[in-house]
Amino acid sequence: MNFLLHAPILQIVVPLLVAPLIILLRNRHIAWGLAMASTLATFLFTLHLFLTVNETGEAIIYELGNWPAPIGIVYVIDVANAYVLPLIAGVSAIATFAARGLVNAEIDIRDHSLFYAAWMLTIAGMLGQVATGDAFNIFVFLEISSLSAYALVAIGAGNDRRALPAAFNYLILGTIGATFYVIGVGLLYMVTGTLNLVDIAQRLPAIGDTHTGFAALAFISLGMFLKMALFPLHFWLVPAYSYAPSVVSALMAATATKVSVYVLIRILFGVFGVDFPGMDSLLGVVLLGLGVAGALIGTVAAITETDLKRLFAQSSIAQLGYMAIGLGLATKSGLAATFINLFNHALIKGAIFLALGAIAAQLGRVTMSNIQGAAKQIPMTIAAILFGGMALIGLPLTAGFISKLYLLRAILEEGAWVVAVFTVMSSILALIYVWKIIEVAYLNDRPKGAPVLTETPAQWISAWVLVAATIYFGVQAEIIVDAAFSAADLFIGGNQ
Amino acid sequence: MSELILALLFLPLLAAVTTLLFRETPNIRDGASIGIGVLTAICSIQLFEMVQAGQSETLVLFAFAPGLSIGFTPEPLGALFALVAGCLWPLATLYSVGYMRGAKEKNHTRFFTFYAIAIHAAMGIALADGLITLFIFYEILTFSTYPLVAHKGNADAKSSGRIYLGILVTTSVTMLLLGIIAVWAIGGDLTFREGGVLADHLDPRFAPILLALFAFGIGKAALMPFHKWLPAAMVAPTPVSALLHAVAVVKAGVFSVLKVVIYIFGTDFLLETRASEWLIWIACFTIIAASLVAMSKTNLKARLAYSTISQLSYIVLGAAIASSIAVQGAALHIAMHAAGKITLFFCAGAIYVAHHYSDIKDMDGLGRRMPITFACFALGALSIIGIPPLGGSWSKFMLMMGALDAEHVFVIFVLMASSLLNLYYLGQPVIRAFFAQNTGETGFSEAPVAMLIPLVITAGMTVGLFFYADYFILSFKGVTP
Amino acid sequence: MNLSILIAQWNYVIVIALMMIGFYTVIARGNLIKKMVGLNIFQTSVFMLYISMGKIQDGTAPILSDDPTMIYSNPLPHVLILTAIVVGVATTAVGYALIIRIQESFDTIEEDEITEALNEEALAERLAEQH
Amino acid sequence: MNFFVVDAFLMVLLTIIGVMAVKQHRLFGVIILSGSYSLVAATWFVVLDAVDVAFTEAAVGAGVSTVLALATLSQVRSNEKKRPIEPLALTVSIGAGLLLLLAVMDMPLFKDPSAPVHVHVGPHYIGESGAEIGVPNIVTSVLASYRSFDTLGETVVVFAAAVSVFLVLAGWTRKRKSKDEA
Amino acid sequence: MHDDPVIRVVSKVLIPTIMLFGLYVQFHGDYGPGGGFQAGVIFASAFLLNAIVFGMNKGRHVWSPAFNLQCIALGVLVYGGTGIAGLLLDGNFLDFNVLLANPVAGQHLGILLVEFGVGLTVASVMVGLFFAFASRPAHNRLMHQEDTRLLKSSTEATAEPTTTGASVSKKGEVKK
Repeated sequence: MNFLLHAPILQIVVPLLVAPLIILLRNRHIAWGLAMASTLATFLFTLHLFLTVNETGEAIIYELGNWPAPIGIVYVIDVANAYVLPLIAGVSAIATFAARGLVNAEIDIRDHSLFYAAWMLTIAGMLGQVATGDAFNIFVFLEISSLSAYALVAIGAGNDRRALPAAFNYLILGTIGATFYVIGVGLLYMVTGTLNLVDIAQRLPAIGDTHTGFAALAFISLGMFLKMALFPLHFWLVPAYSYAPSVVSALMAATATKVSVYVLIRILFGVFGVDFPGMDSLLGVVLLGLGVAGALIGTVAAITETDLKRLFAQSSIAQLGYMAIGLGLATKSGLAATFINLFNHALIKGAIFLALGAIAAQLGRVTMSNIQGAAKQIPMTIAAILFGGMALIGLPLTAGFISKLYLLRAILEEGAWVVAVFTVMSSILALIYVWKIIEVAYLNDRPKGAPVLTETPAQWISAWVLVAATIYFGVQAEIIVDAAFSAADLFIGGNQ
Repeated sequence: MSELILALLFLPLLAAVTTLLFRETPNIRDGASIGIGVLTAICSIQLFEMVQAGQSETLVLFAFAPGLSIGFTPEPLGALFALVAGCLWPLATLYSVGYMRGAKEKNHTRFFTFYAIAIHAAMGIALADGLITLFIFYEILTFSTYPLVAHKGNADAKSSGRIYLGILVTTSVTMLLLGIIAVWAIGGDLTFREGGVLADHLDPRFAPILLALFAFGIGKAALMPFHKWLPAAMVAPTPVSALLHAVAVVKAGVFSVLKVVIYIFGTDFLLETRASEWLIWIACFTIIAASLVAMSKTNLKARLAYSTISQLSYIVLGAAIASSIAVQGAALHIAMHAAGKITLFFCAGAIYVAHHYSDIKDMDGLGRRMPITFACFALGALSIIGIPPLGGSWSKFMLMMGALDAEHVFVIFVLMASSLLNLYYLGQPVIRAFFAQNTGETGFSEAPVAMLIPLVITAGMTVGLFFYADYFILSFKGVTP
Repeated sequence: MNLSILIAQWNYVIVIALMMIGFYTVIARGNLIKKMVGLNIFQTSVFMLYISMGKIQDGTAPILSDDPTMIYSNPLPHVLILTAIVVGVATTAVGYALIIRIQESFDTIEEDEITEALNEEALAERLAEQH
Repeated sequence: MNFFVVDAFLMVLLTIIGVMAVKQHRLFGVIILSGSYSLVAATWFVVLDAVDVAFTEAAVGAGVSTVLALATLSQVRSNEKKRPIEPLALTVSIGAGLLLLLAVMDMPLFKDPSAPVHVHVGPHYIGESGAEIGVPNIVTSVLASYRSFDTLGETVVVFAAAVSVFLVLAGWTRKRKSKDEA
Repeated sequence: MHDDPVIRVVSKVLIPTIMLFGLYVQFHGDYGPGGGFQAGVIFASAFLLNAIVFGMNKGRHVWSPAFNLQCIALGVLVYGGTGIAGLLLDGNFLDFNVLLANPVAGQHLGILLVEFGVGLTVASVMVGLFFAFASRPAHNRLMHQEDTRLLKSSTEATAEPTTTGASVSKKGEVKK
């Protein structure tokens, strides 16, 4: 039999079933080996999907249990999620590689197999949400990834007790978000009688302008806003990211919120469609407004932070603001901008948090004061943070530049000068906190008696793979931009 | 022709590499970079002549996103800028060798490496075929000059470096980038085109705003109120101030403004919409204000810095007037002012190395001890002031002509006034040096010969430029004669 | 809004009311166990929403019998809710586990007291930063 | 008619229990109330023909959750700190409630046979599952075959819960560092 | 309460009955209400009763945490394996028609296996959760003894003593 034929499902099933296998074997070395192998395999599967889908241009439909939609659950791999899947799988693979060292440093040796099991479940859950074509199946996989994510956060970097309330709040808000989503899906099911996204999309227009439809839209959006930590529903994110074990922060900062953003896009544009009654106000007012506010407030908050994990967590809020802005424009180029941003930001934040992790593994926490002059002792690690920061600001020849370019272009195409000014403002404010780090790490001298930092290629290579990707996609953005636009085209055809 | 473009772009990089390779043997290191500099100069001259002869060719390095590519198209203005930077670089390098050794500066290798990279960036800006390429090299230039500004590494240098980077990056990443993307969104294209990209897409009411984004966004043009970085940059060793902050960097700024006015907006468009009226006022204000500040400075380099700010606004002014003669005058002024100002800085550096004087008060009677230096200083100063038979007079004259046929009579008076101010604050040091009584010991003591040669040559240029000015009068297409 | 519909649909109205009782408890109450209970009520009410939509006029449980005229309620919501219940209890288990750990390390499960402790730590850290 | 009576009775009961659970400050009482809430809900599910759901809700909502809650309670302070009503939370939840009431406006009528859910996908299960699966309990065939991928997910969720709980509780013996100790 | 004869006798009778009922619910799920999940919970309750009445340690002898974890994993793998089987028999993932020559029989077999997987996982998870909550410190220690034993038996060359495991791993592994 041809495995590639089943790539759409294997990409999920492999990591999903590796988790129990890890538990069965209960050996931390085998555990990491399995995790590494399966994430790599998953990455290859997703890559294959990406290539085939972009080659043929039409979606792959995989009927689980051979039951056709809407009777059964189907996976639909189209240009949109074929674009997101390799990103998640790839970043996961790199993070898993880094996990080898970071987990040894930060997590009790007796918990490793449990850790890797939860780790794999998170990854599988995220991929599942993206790949599935069934509204309720999204919820199930959302819970798989969330549940294990709560636990991963709760472990806490170096058993930091503050990770516990962080994880609990994350759990409460995450569950509320998921429940809201379920309510929304329930209402949709009530008026359409089906759970298959495509089927719902086809039947919604017939229902026309109903309060029920609007309520469904509102609840699903709210749920996803919570999950993607859109300002002002972002309060769970910062503690969760900053107290979690470094490698967990890296994985989540890079992928978790992106998945929710994608699901939101899929539901808003793929199911309801821009012409759905009430949509224009949701996008043009709510998403755009919250996006701008988040972009500004997130950056300002980042400037005030002295803990680097918190700082970059705050900047994630800002970045999510940018993505929201892209969606709020409700144009093809706006959506494409969000897709580009989604991809690049995943790379950038992954790189930064992995680098931070390499330091946190030695210092416990990474703060402005305890990385003074670190550049001389761990040049590669600090350089990775430096490059990441430059990409966050959006300097040329980094992927961040491309994101900003297309976002601003999309904004200006709509003539939304005010939004453009705010966006630019927040990106220039980003310069301040990045510069603070550079000055502390490069220009200051390491104080006497400060612990000596060390680095080995094994510690920085994974961060640098992502940095290299950031630079490569800043210089060769063609692939990403094209893919993003074709993805956007799937949801908003026609206009420009 | 494309070989020439590649040569101009990568010879400086090559110089940077050789500098790094031979960091152990200073003489080979510096010799190599001077040699490469001479090569670059020759290439730039050839390119300029080919372009003046009307040849043109586009070289696309690579496309990094759909419709966005790093590409180069030499056109008269760019070739002129390349010529100026290319010819002055080897001189400046030779001078730097003398200076860095004379003034006992450290980290020579780092210095020369970034020096070369900066020239590479300047060349990129000069030959850029569109706004994106221009923007990218603009940023490279900013970041490659930061280590040079903060070269001394003391607290003073650091804080000045912060101001330098802060202003240049902020302005460029906010306003300039916004403007570029606005052009992209409105005109749908970012490559320079004769007659402009926006001509028939842009609503005239927005034109002034968009122009403002560029005029202020290009912080390197040092238009007030975004000029503070230039005085701050003076903490750098004098060769940096000489080549970069009198020629490469600041000229890159005004050059970009000219490019935008000519090839993005289109001078005709600006003329008929009068969208650049307000910029004339800003430029005039900067000219006068900067001159007044310069008078108040007694530190020679600071005074030269403010004089530079004022002179740069001449070029912005020409762009703002946007009549063909004015634009040509502005372009000419790039060359003229370059020759003059670099001479002045060379002299300032020579004085510093020879006697560690940087304040004008200390220079009483110094002219008798360093006659060559001060003679050259006088030439440079007169050229800046615009007195025949020195190069500066032409560009000033053309700017006045341009102002006249665009009916901006008050501009004439502004230019007059600024000339008088120049006369005062540039003349003063010379007068004091030659005629004031000095109490200290007398006797001939000049700076090292490696520094004298370049400054004599550049001083000679100021004279030569007067007679061969027509060689630099550019024939723009798409600018109504 | 049109009240007659609400009366006709009173079943849904009550379900919604229950939902909001639960929701309020989750977000308003500071005691972590109370939060979890609220979550339980909230989710159970959502289950009820689904089950109500599956009910059909004089239908019976969806277990096939030989009588062809039999009307069955829609099994799909039942299946979904079976899954949802399990997911719910899974979340609850993790939640309670976290509560126990919080009690262990903070010696309280009242939100405001935990926040207090956290703020003190943050303050101590700020001071450490300055020195 | 008697359906209406039972339905109404259970609904009222649920409301009462719900309100009591919120007002009650003794956590033991709260937990027992939430358990009984699930139990009543289970009964209500039976009335609405959802026997499997009822079964599960009784076993889980009333059983497992309550046990876990009590196990937790044995470790903590047994009374909730009294708090005033939170106006913000109240408005938020009332807002959400109103939004849902709005949704009720255009909902298909309760028990209406012509509702979309009863005409689109559901009938296929009822009509065809006998032939396609051959299992009388339609819920089982949908659960285990038509939507068995959901059920796989469900099983994995249970598994994930176990892994997570073990991860979280394993650290019990290892005391948590608070900053001053660190 | 461990030495209350009535409870002991009653539960001695009750436990097998509960298990039997659990099995009934498990396999009668196709015909009446019930299925893997409910059965799992019921089955677990039998163990819990055993543990409550005859004491935690007794209960743990019957069902050791490590074994418990393995059962949890096995259940999921059984389910997934059934899916993979369908995939290997040239069907789609979780395609039961291809399991046997006769599709309906295939469906039966598939559902049976799947439900068994669910039951196994749920039952063992419930037991595990109960132990984890009810008697955690002891349960925890014991679980970790299991762990380290397994670790030693596995390729773990430098198996640190359980108690100092964390600190040693911190010192030993980061710096190298």
